Amino acid sequence: MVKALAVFLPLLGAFVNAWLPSKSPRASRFVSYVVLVAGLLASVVLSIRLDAWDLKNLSDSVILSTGVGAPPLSINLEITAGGILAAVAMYAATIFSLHRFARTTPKSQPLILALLTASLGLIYSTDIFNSFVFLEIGSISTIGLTAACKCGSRWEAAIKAALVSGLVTILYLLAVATLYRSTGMLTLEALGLLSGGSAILVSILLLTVIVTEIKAFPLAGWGLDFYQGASSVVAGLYSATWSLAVLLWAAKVLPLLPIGNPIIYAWIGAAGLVFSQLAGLRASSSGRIMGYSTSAYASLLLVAAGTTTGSFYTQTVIVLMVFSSLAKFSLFMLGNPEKSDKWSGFGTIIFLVPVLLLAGIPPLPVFWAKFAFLAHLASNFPVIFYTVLTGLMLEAVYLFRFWSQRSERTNETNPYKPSAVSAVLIILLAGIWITKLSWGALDFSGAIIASSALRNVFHSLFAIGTLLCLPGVFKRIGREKNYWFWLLISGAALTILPAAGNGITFYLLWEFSAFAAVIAVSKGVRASRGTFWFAVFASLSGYLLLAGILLSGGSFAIAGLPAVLLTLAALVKMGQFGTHLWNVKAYPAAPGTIPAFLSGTSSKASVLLLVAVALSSTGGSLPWGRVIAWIGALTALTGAVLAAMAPDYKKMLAHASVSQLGYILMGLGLASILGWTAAFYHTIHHLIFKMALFLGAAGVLYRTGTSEFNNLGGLVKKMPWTFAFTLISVISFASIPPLAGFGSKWLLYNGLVEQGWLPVMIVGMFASVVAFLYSFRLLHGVFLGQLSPRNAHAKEAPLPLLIPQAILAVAIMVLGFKPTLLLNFLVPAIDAIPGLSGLAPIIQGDMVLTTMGTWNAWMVGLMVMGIFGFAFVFYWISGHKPKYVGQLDIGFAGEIPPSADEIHYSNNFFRPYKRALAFLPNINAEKIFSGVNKTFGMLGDAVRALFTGDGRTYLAHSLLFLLLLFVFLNGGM
Amino acid sequence: MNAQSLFYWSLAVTALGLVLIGLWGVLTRKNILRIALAFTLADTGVNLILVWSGFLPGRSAPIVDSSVSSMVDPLPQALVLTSIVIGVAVAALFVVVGVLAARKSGSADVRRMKELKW
Amino acid sequence: MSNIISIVVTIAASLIWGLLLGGISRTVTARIHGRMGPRVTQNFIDVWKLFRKKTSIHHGGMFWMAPMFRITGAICVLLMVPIVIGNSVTWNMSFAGDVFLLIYIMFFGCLGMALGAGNSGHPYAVIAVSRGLAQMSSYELSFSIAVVAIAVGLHTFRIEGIVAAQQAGISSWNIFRFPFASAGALLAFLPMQMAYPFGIVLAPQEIPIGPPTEYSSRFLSLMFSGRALFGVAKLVLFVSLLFGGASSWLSLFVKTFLLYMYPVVVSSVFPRFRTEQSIRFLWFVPTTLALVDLVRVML
Amino acid sequence: MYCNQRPEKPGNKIEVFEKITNMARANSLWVTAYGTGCGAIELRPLHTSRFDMERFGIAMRPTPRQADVLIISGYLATKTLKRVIRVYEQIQDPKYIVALGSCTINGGMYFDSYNTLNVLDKYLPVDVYVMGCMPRPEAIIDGFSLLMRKIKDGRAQGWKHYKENLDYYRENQKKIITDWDLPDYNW
Amino acid sequence: MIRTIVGLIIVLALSVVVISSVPDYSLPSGLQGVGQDYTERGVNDTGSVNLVTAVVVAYRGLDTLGEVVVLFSASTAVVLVLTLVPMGANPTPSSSIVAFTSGVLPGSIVLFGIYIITHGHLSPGGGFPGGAVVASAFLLVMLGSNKIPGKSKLLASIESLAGVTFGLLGFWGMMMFGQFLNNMVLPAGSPGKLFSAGIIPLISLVIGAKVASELSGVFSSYRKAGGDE
Repeated sequence: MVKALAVFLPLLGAFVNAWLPSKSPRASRFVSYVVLVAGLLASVVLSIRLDAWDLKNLSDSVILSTGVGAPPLSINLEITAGGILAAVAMYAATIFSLHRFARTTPKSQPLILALLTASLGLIYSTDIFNSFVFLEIGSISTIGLTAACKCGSRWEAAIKAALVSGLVTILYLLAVATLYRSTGMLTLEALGLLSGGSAILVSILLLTVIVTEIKAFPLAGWGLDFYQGASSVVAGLYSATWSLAVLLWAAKVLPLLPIGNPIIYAWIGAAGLVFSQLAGLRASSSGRIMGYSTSAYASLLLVAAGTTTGSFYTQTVIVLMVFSSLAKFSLFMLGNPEKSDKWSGFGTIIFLVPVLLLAGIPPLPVFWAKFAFLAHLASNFPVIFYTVLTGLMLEAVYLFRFWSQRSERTNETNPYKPSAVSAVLIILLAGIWITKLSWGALDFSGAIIASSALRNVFHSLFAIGTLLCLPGVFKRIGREKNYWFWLLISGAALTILPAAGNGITFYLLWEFSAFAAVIAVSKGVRASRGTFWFAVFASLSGYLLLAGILLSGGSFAIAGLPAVLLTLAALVKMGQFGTHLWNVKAYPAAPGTIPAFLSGTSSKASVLLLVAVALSSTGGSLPWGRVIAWIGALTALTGAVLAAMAPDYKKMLAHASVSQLGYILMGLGLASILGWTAAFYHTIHHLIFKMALFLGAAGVLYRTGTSEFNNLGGLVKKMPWTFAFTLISVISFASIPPLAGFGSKWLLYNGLVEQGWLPVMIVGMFASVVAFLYSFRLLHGVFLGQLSPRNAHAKEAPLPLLIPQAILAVAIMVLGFKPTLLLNFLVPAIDAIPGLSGLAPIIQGDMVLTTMGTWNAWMVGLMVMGIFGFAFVFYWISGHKPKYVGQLDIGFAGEIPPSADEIHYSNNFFRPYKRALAFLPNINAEKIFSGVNKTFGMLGDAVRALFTGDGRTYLAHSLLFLLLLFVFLNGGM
Repeated sequence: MNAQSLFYWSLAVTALGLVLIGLWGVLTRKNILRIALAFTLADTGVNLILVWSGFLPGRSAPIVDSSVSSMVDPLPQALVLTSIVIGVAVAALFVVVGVLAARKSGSADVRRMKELKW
Repeated sequence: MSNIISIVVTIAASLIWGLLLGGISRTVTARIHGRMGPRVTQNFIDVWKLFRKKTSIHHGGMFWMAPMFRITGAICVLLMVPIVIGNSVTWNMSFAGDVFLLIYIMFFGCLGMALGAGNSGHPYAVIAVSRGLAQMSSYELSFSIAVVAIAVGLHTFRIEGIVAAQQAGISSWNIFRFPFASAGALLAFLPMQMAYPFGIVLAPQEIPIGPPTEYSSRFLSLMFSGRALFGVAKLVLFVSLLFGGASSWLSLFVKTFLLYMYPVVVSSVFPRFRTEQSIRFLWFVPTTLALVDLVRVML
Repeated sequence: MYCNQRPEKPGNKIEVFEKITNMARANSLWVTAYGTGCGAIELRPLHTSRFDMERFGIAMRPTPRQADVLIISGYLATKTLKRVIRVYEQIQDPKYIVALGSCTINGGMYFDSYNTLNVLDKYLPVDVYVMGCMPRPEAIIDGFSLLMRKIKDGRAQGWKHYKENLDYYRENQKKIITDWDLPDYNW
Repeated sequence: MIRTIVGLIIVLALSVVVISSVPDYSLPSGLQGVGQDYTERGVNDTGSVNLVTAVVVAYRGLDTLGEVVVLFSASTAVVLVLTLVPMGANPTPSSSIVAFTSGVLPGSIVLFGIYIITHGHLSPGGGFPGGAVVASAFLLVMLGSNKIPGKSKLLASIESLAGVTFGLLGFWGMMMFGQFLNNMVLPAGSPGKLFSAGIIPLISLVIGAKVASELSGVFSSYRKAGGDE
């Protein structure tokens, strides 16, 4: 009885509703709610009875038999565990969308309920003609709803859906007739009895119908137009019910088609995925983007049908399709393509969850399915794996662009949309639930970095880095939103990261941290472009990481392709050589202390990854260490030059950060003990000084509201402490001896010379000299020179920002004067790694010795401080006291300077340098990436030229697809 | 191939011909109402094929009053019954939507319903 | 204790020698111009006068500290180089570091100076710093390549080691063993001494005297001393690196004097490069020269 | 923006090394390179090998901050006075003014001009006047040697006088400069 | 022109596809698969003499329910869409012949329709044809009348009631036999009698009512919308 209730209650509701609306829309809505809630309850009861919620045996089913007798005479509905999960989602989505329909088209209730009935029937149906009936109910309800809900292009959307539905009817009925005439049965199993010509005919007919209905690539045109044209509420309901049902039905039918080798599905799917996502890059309307995303998932379904079987197939398909549909539902409920809706920060986040889900970011449910699925592909179908991964990456790009463009309208009132919020909550809950189910796959033993000392270094780095960013989180300016939560999440994930014991754990924590950081960045003012670039590159590195992990079977082992992919992932995350674009875009956009976190702490995750790769591939040496060292060196150089030219404080720091990370790469690439010591030393040192610098920048930004050099300057009087800490950091990263930075350079150069990598070293040295240019620019542009009257009100940075800087500055001093404190710990730990070449530095008291050089930081420190102190004290106590004169009181040819702004030299600061560089071709990353973008755009344009917007063309596509299939199958069989 | 067989297969070819003409109309006509007509035509053809799939020359309707062996297959007829009604329903809706879409775009020409593109 | 005395003596002697060299160079330049020129002791007089001026101004803390930075950097470089071979007391602090430390500690003073100039709020000072840093980053390239080539060629980064390797007669001097690297380093020596044609930094005609344009009185005096000390430190360093070091005080004075005259003479006969010309020259000519030896060393 | 302290009155501290220092001062006269009037052209030959003022330790400094001597080279227009005051006050103590030509003494040929100052002493404390219209380089060198003698003897106290009588000088200056927009004190 | 040619090519290719996949051109020897089973067991299982009705209503009752829903959705959609759009208000007055005929004929048409519906399990016919016939009577009335008919409350009630009854009948079978739309909740009776064949007559009636009301609804909506503008 419960079975019947779960399936047919909406139908009864629809009939009852047909009688009610004209009298009282309230009553009809009430009836709908009652019916839907009852149906939902029945479904939940059934799902519990089927034990569906642990996702193990999703093919388990109960039979709801109808009519008289048993199949093939009568029709059975097979309520599978997977189906019932989908049904729960459908019920939920329908319930949540009702109120929006009630507001716009109150009389549409029967159609909604009919659509739900059709969806339920379709996923349960086991009879091929019965499926047809449900297909038709669905099509008609969809067309009706589309035409009835007020929206600009509804007629066109409806007409296209109707055209396709007409063609599908004809093809489907042809298939039914052929099937019946050949086998005398209409159950789905009968498909297996077909043979010869009729098998081919039925297969190509049904396959065409399926590909058309699920909107997979070559036949997706009508779906795109439909999603674009239909009103958002209809499209949302459609994607959560009907579209989902069709997908699941296709998943049921596809393996049964007598088509020989099902790998053809996978090829159609994989190729379609790439092509449609290429076209998707060019989509601008949000509805259309959802259409492309649907197409992507349809293609994924095809791939899954072609490459997997059994319960794994069911599980993959159910999780992928159900949650992507829910995500689309909530996006549609939020993102009305017609009205430019207004969002608050809250809305932005709510909006992000579905996007993340569609992009397959952990721990949202789709991630788990995608991960297992891709792992399967990687080990069995490598070519398809790459194709699919490419497609998914492209999808991520436009999804994030979509999100950033939507969230650009961040402001004002009432983002609260119960339907979407509820769906998002459901997704999140489901994420928690599925994560709990998959918890066993995680491993926190720290196996990927065998050395516990190094692990502890990273643990403490991440923890300390995060903690130091925390005090300042409430010092936000203007319209920056609260980001502390995401900072905390990201930091927590990072802190656990070194403990990851296998690939999936590592990937999970990595993505977790990355996307929590993406959200945090999005809290900034006008952060959308920065966030977009960050998200794109984060997901690029995520996908590379994923590919590497999957190809190496979950570990980080062995050289060759996986290791290269993993290395690339780390390089992208570091922003090395070309990919620095995201650093430069994201840091200036990010609010408050987030840049400090990203640059200081988060970037060390990629160091961790490199270390892990090196340790598990050859016990210490990275694949192509020389190449990596070169990448590091060249990045260090170009980063430094770009930093010197940067017009913005934070942008400069971003370039500088990329440049400094290059040294770590040089050290790691060396694969010698000295190199690794240098790399670790610099990792720690980079964290310290870069955080201090960015926290200082946060303070400056907080007090002045700007980070452009043109508007800054002269702040030393207003913010002496910030200046002092920044000065210490700058001296340190310019590697001027008494402070910490020199140590890393010294170790690195010794290592490089020891291995004979002199050219790398020369480039590195040059980069460190160029670093002076920007280090001075940084201090002068912000703190020295003339104080603009604009910033006359500025005060010392608030304590929450200042105290962490003080701690870091002290750390720099301590590390600078007594580097042996750290080296005594690092050197033995690194010495213990088996695969590293070269000799360890010898530490005698304060003296560090290598084969060629010596360094006694303590003595140098004493000397510098002694002499400086002597000169200082001597000048302080002897002679007359200098008189302080104001900033405009300068020797200006007898004139009075017109204004502070006019005589503050900061624009185009290193012009001579730029002129000297003029002989170089003017290449920059932005141009390259816009070139890439353009190329992809052209490809996308070429692909989407297929979708002419003419309904009949889409029909022709379907028929041509059918013919091609025929040719292919006849040729192939 | 005897006469009965010829009759049997010519029925099929006729039905298929209807379907093909319908499809051709769908692909080539511009007027939305003609497309609707073409669909109806193809639909009719498909229905005929359905009936044909259970048809045996020389047998009677499946109403039990004489011997079992001389009946045609009842199932396709049942299917066709359903299919016809569905066809009617779809056609009814198609025409309504088509007419309204034509009113919206000012012409019944499907080529002008290309607002949704890219 | 002897060490501390040596340090004090070294500083004092270098200061005197540096100022004297400055005076001599002014006289030499004047003679080249056909003038009498000032007294040889003119620089002492100037420094003393400046030190004894009755008032001075400052523009802030960094302005205040810049001359101290400057002189600290100079003295540190000085103390890091062994002065006289065979007399290890005069090696001062050179045990504490190697050529890398030297290369980097040379920036200490420059950065301090640049910051002081920045803090003075004078646009011309900052323009000069911009030019100076741009030029410095260029000559440091060839200089460090040369140093690395020499150090790697001699298998040590320690200055003592480098000096010790040159004790087998004149032919063992690095200027002969590494002629290209030495040429590169000597070309880099010109901009290091701000000699023409690389004198864009202190362009008195367009940007009054460059970075120290706001400095006066005691600060300027300290700065002058710092520059003199730094000059001597660089001379000693170059002598140690290229010219076999100094086996006695006398040979130190002779060698540094001769070396000092080289930029002075070059300077008085050349016009000035524009910044970008100078940068490009330094990038291409001395760097290429130094690279030749580096490649030789690598092979 | 500007210094707003009144200049401290120079105290009567007993200065050690004062005599030696005065010698040094006399032999290291750094001149602000600021030509205020037509006489500036006569300064240029001083650099040349014929006159070579560097042999006296006299050097040109491009910025008043580092200079000791301000040369008022000839007539001083009312407009220029503003700049001259500023340059002078930016020179650090002890500082000296050498005034060239008749114009600075009594106005010379511009005695009745509407825009030339007649008696420079009313506005700035002049240590040495050099006569002539214009004085030749030899005369200027003579003036400088007079100044050097005065300094050696500790008699070149114009800067002290200026500080002690600042109000008097300001009053006179403000009479000429009607649109006084200088900071009152700048050092 | 290109479109025409491409269309032709596609269509011809399609015909080749279909024809080439026919295995042989012989006559089927007899009924196969479920067709045979229906003819053998139909009367026993359902008590309906008309096997088509047996299949439609009993064996594949779910299809029929679905079909009813299709019709229902279509009519709801049409009504909904047409009421949302402002339409012409003046239907052309019908000619006197139509007006006269529409006053005379509907009664007998309805009667005929009801006959077809109620004898669905005995003779050719059933809910769909009968419902359509009844609807044609309404159409005639509508054509004859000059008024614009609203969607009457009666029609809506019939439509809704019939649908609900159909569903409830299904649930009844579910309750009694655990099989949705089971035919045997009512006694099968003796084949050939009017009151036989379980719930088949009842469902036929429901379907007839439903079809008649839905079609009438669609007609009336059309009529409303179809006037001159």
